[in-house]
Amino acid sequence: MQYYDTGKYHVFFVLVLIAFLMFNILRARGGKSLFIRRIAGLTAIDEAVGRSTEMGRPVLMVPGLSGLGPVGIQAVRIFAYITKTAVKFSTPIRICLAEAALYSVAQEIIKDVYQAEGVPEKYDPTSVRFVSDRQFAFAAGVAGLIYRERVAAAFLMGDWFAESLILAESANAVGAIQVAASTVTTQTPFLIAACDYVLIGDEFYAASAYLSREPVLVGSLVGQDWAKIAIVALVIGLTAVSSVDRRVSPQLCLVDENGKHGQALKLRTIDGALVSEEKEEFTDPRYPDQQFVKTVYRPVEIRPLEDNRVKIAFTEQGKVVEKDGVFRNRNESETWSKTLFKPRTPDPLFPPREKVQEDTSDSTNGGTNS
Amino acid sequence: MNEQQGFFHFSFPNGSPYLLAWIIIGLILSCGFVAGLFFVPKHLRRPIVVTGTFVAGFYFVLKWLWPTAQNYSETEVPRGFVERVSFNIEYLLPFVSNFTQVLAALLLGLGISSLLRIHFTQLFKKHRDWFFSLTLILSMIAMVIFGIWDWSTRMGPGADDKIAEAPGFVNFAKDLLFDGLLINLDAVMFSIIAFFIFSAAYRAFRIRSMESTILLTVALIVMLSLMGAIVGLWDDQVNNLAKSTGSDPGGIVDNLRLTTIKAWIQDTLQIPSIRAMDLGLAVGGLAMSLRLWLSIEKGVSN
Amino acid sequence: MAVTLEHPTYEFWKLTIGAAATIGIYSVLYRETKFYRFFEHMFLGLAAGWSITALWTENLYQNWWLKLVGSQAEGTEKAQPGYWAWIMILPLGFLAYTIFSRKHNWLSRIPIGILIGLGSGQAILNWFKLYGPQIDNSIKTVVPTVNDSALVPSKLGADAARLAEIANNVYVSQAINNVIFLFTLLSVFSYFIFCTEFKNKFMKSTTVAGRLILMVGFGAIFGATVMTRFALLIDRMYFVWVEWFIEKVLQR
Amino acid sequence: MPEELEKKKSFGEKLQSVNRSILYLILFVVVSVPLVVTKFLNVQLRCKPEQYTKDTYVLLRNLGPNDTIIIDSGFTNSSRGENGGQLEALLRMCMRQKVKFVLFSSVDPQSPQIARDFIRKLNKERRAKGQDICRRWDDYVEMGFFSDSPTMLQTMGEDLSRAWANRKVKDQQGVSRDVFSSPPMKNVKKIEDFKAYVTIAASGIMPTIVPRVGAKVPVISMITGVMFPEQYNYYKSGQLKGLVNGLSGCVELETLMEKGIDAKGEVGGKQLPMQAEPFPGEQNFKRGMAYYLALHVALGVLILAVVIGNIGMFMTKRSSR
Repeated sequence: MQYYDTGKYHVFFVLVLIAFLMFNILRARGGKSLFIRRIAGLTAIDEAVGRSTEMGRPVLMVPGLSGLGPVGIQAVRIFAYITKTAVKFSTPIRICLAEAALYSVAQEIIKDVYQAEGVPEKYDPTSVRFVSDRQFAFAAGVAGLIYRERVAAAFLMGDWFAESLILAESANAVGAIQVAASTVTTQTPFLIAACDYVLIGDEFYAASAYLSREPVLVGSLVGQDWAKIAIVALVIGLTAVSSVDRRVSPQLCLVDENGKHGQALKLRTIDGALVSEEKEEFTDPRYPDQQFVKTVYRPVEIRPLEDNRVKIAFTEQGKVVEKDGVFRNRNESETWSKTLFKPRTPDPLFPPREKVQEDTSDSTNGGTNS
Repeated sequence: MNEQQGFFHFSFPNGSPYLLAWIIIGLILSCGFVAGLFFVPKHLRRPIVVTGTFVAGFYFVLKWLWPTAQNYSETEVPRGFVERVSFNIEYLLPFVSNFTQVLAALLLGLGISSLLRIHFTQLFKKHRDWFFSLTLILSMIAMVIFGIWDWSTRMGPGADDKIAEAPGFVNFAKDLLFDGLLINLDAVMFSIIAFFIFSAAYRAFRIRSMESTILLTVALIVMLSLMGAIVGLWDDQVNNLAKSTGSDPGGIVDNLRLTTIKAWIQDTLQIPSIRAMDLGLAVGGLAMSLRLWLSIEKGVSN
Repeated sequence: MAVTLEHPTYEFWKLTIGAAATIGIYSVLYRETKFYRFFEHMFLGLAAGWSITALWTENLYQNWWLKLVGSQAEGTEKAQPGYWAWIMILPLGFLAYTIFSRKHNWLSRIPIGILIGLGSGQAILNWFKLYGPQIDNSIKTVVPTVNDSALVPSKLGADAARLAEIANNVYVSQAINNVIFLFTLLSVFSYFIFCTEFKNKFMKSTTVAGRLILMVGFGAIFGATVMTRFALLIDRMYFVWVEWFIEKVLQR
Repeated sequence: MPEELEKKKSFGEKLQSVNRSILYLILFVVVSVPLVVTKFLNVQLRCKPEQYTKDTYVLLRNLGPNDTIIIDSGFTNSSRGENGGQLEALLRMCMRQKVKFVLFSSVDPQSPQIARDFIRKLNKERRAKGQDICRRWDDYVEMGFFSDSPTMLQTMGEDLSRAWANRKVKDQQGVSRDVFSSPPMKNVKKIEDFKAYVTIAASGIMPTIVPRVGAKVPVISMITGVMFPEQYNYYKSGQLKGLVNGLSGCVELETLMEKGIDAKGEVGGKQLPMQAEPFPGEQNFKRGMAYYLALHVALGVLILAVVIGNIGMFMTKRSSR
């Protein structure tokens, strides 16, 4: 479907990004040592764990509401590293989770850490606990735990939503050191306001690579940088192109009349000259006694070709003229480029298929029951 | 259902003995298969998990890469191989989604068991918080009983309306536990954030460093622009200014409006900064998904 | 009159309980009291209970049971056949519970692996759909297309054609804004490059600028969020003071 | 903290370190009082609608009795403060214009119940006013909760008939019948036939909705202020056709319902033909306006607190110099 939704080149672009990632992962696996710059927030981990060791209070780790997915697992990977440090000083840990599936993964990973450190007997299964899968019940439970056990360090990393500030402030109230990271950009400011160290945005994904120095992770981190650079290059390149060609070559663009929907489309070249225009008198049912005049710009046909090119037929002094041009979303008020991705008009390249007889379509297709 | 002759079918009408028979057969078969897994030699374990993960992810990746015919509908016959495959991909979609939900749902028990384990130990070891653990367990049991019971009374045509007219004890109980308590507790916990935001802002918003100063200033502007009364007063001043300078309202003076300033900050600075951050995260997420799908992420599938 | 869920007396007690819960939870603002602890645990219990209930009523019943056993014709609805193959998902799901066994816990990774696979597959599928438009939208014209006026002309009183013309041209001021936009985007990006420590002065300063501009974004978010939080508090207070105290207790 | 410590502190330091519980108490009071005040003498503050709110209003106001929209109400009581007012305003518009709607939730299983309660409340009002009420099945249908919204929306976007095949809704007698046979779905065969997809939620579900149905039906997002900056991106990139920003957005909507938008796009302007008519003679200012004063006071106090904190800091700096 992507071919019609976004055009071939977009799929290609994503494939390029994936290629960058895979290439670097393989490169790192192949023993190539790659550089990662220092990440400020992460140096605080040992400090925080050390402090809670002195105070003999537990270290709290919460992945927010993250479920069993990239973010949640990433968070647990970071926690695994922290746990490793905590095990060295035999500091008690608490990991509170909001999803059952992630809970099982976390339990496995943390258990493995204790195994790897050679103290499997020290592992307390209740230190990794499922609190609730209901956002605020979760918040209430963890906040209560923070107050009761007076945690000395709190690591809040993952998918944070509204509950972020509840935990951050509660932890602050019991005087815990806090290191936070949120993949939900809307929550980052609160973590910044309430926590001691905050990993901003992408640093969260960089963390586990930075801490564990595992070739795969480091490689993929470098790959991510390549991908970002690719995106930047794309933006710069296309900006240049659009700036230039928009300046020189007149292009077609469709304008939605005073922002309303389902109205006649206006067709004009980019230098402002109208391509096709009719004056039309109309009455508004709301004001039966009045006559209004509006200019209607009505292309006869709009047929999308591939990668955002469309062929447009319209009347010019009575006769039909065809033009095709590239459409790019030039200003935010325009929304047509989205509709152009998926053709509304039946595409001549695709003649209708023959129909099957009715109601033989069900069963014979294991459990699909659509 | 015109295909009832013959023993084997994927589907049978509701309540047919064949259905029951096949359900039992299916159960036995799958249990047998699972039992077989218990005796898998060590070196084959990882491959099994990895394959499972890969195949599961492969469906969507295929859906992404495989060209899909336009306006797919079940009542049409595919033309050629490419369309046949794409038709099947489309056709499988509801099944896959259902499968995902059910499988994920079956894991909830893991979480609940962890919760119960903790609180039952507290209860039986007469831990000082045993009373609260008791509260937790009791309210949980109550909610399950009344929740399911209430739901079962609402089955069948018109049941909802009957209950609306003359609810039974169970409906009251569920309403009290759910609407009276649970919903309210949610709301309270959500609203409590206001207090925390207040203290956090008071503590953090100091003109200490460049960063905090910027944070503070922008936050103030946005807050002011949310207070309609303030905006009104401000804009009046701007209008007067515009009149006195005789410039048209669309002109340069217009940029002094509070909402305009806020809009400018949002359009020109906030959007790109947050977007860049989001795109960074997006790439990170893509990488992570890729690693997970191909099971090269440590600790999860190996 | 039959006692319905809208019966005033019942509603009064329902609201009263709600108000009590409100005070109970708020008590944590003073300190973690037994009162709070009670409501917290009740909350956790109810939430867990509801999760289990919803698991059946909202999810399994619809998505699994009805598909497994099918349904009879009802009203204008024709009967649905049952697909017995759905039973096979049970053992698969219960594999996850082998996590508690020391010997066979690897089996729990099969269902979890499948879920992970599905999740990440979907993430890849929707990646561009989600972020493509955002990239697309970051492509702005940095060269003005008209030079007749530096500012965007007033839209007031302009007819549709004029509006379209204004909308489709890039004026000098807009071009400048677009340059700032682009710079912001790039500088923030540069802050999130990890595989190199920027040595040269320009890139260093860009990175710093990136971090500062991020703060602008965060500030804006903070400002916008404060409204929500206060709105919710206001709503709670409205519940306690107006809906409960004034309307129910004082009967005003 | 102990008394003597308290005494040792300079005034500046005191300003910097006001005790938490005192702050909390202050907030509690300044929020409670204005509410009661507004309750008894209804204060109406002015408000300047933003463009995205106008877009929303224009799109919704120009719908008619033959149009059907989707209302994806995904909020629970916990965000009633913002979403509640929004839903109330939306439902009022639908009822007054006789717009049919399909009600479901792709976010939270309880949301349908909440929405139901709102409809009941509004119907009570309309009965009292002697206006005809909004009936289940005739005017709206309830699809309940879609537990796996991503895939459900995906299928909806690709083929509605497949997505909602065998979906039953209750008619007035409470008999479950095929959704496609209901009056609101009379003119609806595919997702494009809906005039709008209005989602009201407290969570960031837009990433789920937009890529799946966004290209086919105008999506309007009524959202809490928290999600606003994120969602604003989608509005700017044209993926959202309208946006209502939290409580202030709700008040803006109420203001527009009171004043309308004229041909020039001016609120309360008189230039015909109106882009969107107001609702004259109706009571348009409701929940939003009831909270508005309290919001002003609370924000004011917050700003004050921040200022005081900073003053304190400067005083200590000076004295330490």
